[in-house]
Amino acid sequence: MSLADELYRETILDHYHNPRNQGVLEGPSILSVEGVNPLCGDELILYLDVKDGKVEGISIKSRGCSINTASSSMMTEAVKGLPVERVEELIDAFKNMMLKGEQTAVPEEFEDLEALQGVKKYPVRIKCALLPWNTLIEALHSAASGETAKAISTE
Amino acid sequence: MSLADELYRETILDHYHNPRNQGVLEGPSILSVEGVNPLCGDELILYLDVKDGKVEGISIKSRGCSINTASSSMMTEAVKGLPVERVEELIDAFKNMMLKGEQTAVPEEFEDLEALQGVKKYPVRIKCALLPWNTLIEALHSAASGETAKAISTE
Amino acid sequence: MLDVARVRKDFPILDRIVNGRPLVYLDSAATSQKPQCVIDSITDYYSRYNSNIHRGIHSLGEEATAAYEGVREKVCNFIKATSAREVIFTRNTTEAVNLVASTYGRQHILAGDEILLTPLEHHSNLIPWQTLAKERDAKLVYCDVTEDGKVDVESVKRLINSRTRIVAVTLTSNVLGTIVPVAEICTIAHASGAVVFVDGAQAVPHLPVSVQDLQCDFLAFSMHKMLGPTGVGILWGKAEILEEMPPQMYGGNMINSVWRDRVILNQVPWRFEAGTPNIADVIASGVALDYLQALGMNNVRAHEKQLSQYALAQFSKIPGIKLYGPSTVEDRAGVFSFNLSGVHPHDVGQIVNEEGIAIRVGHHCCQPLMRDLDISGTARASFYVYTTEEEIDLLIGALDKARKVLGHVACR
Amino acid sequence: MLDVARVRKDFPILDRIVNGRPLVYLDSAATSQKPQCVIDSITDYYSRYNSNIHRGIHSLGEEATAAYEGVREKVCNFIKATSAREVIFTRNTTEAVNLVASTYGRQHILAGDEILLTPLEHHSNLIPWQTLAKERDAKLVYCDVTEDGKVDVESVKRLINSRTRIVAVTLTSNVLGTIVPVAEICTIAHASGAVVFVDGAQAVPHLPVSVQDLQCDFLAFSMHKMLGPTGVGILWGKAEILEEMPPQMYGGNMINSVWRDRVILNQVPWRFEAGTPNIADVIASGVALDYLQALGMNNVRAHEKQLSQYALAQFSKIPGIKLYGPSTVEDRAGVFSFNLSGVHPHDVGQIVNEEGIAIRVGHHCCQPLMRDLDISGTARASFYVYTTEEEIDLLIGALDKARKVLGHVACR
Ligand SMILES: Cc1ncc(COP(=O)(O)O)c(C=O)c1O
Ligand SMILES: Cc1ncc(COP(=O)(O)O)c(C=O)c1O
Repeated sequence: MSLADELYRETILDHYHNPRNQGVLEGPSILSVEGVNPLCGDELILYLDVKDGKVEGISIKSRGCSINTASSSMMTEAVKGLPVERVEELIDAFKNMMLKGEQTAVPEEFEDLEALQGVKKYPVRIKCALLPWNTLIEALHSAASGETAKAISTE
Repeated sequence: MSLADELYRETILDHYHNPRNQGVLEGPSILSVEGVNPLCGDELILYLDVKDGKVEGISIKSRGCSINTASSSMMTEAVKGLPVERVEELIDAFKNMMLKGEQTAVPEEFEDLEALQGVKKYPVRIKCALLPWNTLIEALHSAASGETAKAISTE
Repeated sequence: MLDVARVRKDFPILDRIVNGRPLVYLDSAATSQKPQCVIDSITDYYSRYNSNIHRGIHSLGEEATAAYEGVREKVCNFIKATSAREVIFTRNTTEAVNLVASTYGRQHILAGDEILLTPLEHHSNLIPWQTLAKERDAKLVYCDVTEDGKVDVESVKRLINSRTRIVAVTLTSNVLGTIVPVAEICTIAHASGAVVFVDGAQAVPHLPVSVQDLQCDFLAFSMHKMLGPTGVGILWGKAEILEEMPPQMYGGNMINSVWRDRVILNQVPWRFEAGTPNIADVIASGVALDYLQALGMNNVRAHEKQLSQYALAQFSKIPGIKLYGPSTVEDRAGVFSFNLSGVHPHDVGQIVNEEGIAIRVGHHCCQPLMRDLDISGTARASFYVYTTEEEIDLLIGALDKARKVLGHVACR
Repeated sequence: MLDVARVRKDFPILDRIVNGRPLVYLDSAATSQKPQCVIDSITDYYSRYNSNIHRGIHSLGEEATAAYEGVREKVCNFIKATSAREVIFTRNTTEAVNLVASTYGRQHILAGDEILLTPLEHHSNLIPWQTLAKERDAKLVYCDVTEDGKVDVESVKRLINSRTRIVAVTLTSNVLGTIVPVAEICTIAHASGAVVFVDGAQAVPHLPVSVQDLQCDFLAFSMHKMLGPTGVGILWGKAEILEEMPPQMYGGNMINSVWRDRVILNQVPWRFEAGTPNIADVIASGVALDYLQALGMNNVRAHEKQLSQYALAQFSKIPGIKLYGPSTVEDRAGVFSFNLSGVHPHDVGQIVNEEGIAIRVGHHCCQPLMRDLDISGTARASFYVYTTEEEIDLLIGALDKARKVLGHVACR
């Protein structure tokens, strides 16, 4: 199998070239969290708007690689509008898929995410895919505890 | 050649078992300098009495190895009563003999010192032989500049 | 038990001839010899996958990173720690002590505080604390040792108090061979709120050591003393303590984000590993750990106990010998310091070297202990997995020669 | 000139197959590959004369000590220093910087003082100074760089003043390849009474470097970047400065005498080398120096200049490439950072790795420079004595593929 078949699948390239939910969200209830991959220097800022236990708004500002950008884009699409509990389940499912090598059944409506399965064969890139998700975990914690901006790393 | 022929010559063993000028010198004009070989921990204290440009008295207190003790003993015998200038020449001659591998002509009256030539073949022991001499250099400096006790190392 | 003949075949240096005789290496406490597999792993690394780590996306970088980080897991298992993130690679034990003294120490030691040491400490587990105490106007306190070189635990109980912040203690003395009851000391220290830093340089290579059993807060040791290469030390620390410690050095690899005027640091343990580490030797250290684990640390200990029993019996037959340290093998490791009456240790070392026997002489970086014992130094024979009773016999024979060449017997 | 084909035969890793293709190693700025003679010297050391040093009276100890100390002489000759006592062995460049910042730095930097850096500095020659400046309430000042990545010497002249105590400057940028006019900067700095710390990590391996010509006060570099093993760095400093510096670490080997409550330190350079050093790798470093000296550093430089000329020409043909750093080979080393429009460096690295080509991607431990350039990172290809023009061609071909897989060309 070639790299293009395994890693750079069409779905990924689509999200890379046309990332969804990019940019800055502004507003009084919006929380921003910085995510950093210290090894390659990839940085992103995640903007999150949680209202009544639901992800009302989410966006990401970054200059990441294809995997990072695609993962960010897919993630924001997947979690927007979901109750926080469902988001947490999805995060768990995604991290299991990436880290445990399990062929976890991703809920049908998020099938785009399955395209990231190929990343598992490239261990150094797993961090690229996880960065937005780890940043989201941090953002949800902050939202729950009423904190403000924060920087985290995925190491 | 055996170790006993090269290193542990009779003259050396004689000075080792019956070291000359051992112990503490006391008095108002007496200067003491500590010498240390940091690698093996050998320490000695040299007592020096310089009057009118002459080594009036000298003694060494130590618990050194055979080479160190013999070298100390021979040195004190050799320099006692000599004018400082002659002592300095002798120190140079001795250090040249030990470090340069030169078969320096040691003045006849100090022929005991020649027994230490064998040490040259055992580089780690050269420091043992030099410790009293380096300490004496330091002591002469101190005497010249009117300083008091000091610790030096031969490294 | 160890099959020593087989073990010896793994150590190429044991074929070495010194002064016309086969090498008898009795200086393992200074540094151990290395089995072929450890040497080979260095060759293999440089010949197949040498690369800088962490920052690489290419295959060599990935392989090197995985191998390097894998050794953290091996260390973790070897000392029964709970997480590989508690394992920091240093250059040696000395750097590990300095790291803790200059970070945790500076954070916690204030004027009037106390640091408790044993009189057995190696300079490396003494001067950093002494320097810290001076800097902070704190007090160094030494517990007592008994006549036969054991740590007097009663004195530890008596001396530890609410001002004691750190107890720095060796698990095995590199001079006397004493095995110190560190688990007991940890209990006493923790009851007073002090943390315990354990110098495991002479213990981890020779005994099964579990940080869970000891309940210590820090453990340091050197891979070069346990079949590994020079240039690698281990600092293990409890995660919750490491998390709060600032780094001792700054540079590449230990940061998250850097600006011209500020920095966000990386997580533990990487925060403490600035710059390109000693990659090849860390990987080779993993091979050394595997080798020891395959031998079984219980077997290593049993072998050295048996050698010690033999050595105690043989040494005691030498006229005029003064042997230091405990006289029961349960309380001691295979490190034997001694003096021959009328023969300076230097001369002992030189004369036995003439027979191809390598022992160490001097103060063994324990000058305060030498001063306590009122001696300038000792001769020291130390054993490891490849040491045999025959080698002890050869030493005994050579000591006899030393006495004849230099001792009072030969004195006219 | 170098006979590169012959040189390549000395490097066993160049036979490596990566992803089905022969390895093309273009990551020498991260760490260099090692010739067989360096690898062999490690094997030889562990198989023949492994021993702890300085303290031994036995033959192995004597041989190991002589070999270890002999490398100081070799370093001294290599950088045209006047005395081997000015050579200190560290783990890497990073440790060398930290050593000076935490000793000399703490001695001399007071509130309001200034430390001058270039914006090109590697984190290792930046964060230690940043941390020192914070600790002391001193000021970090950055000089300017020109559009093509050269240090603006006029800005150095303007910025250095009587409060400037230390100028920390790289001799070659690991990102832009820029060769910095350090001799000129030293003259300016010394006229104001500042000392100059030179990060030679990317320079000493690639150019003839003479501390006498530079007239700098400190020079640091890493042996792993110049054919030597991992785990050895060099700090050179002027004797009269080193003499006045306190040690950064305490322990075995760096003392003269120790009591329970005080210590008398050893002389320079041993005062700065606490504990058992990385003996095997220091000795192997000497072999690496011999190898480079046999090639001739002038030839090494000429070879890399020629490669750089070729690379500049080839790179410029790639559509959508942005190449960083000076465009004249006289002003630059064989380190090429670039970006392809629409392709993130990570993806570039991954795709060329598929062809067996190892390049580095990311911020290269120069995040402030990345921020200045307003990019998240670059892809970087770096050359050394074994690099050929054919390898550059292979990279160019692979970059074309990267553009096709990911670039805007392929964008639907
Ligand atoms: C310019 C420069 N300085 C310092 C360093 C740090 O070197 P090391 O990681 O060997 O300490 C490097 C290499 O990464 C470098 O390129
Ligand atoms: C008990 C003890 N602690 C510390 C050390 C220092 O170890 P290293 O020189 O590897 O730092 C040694 C070994 O010399 C030792 O025996």
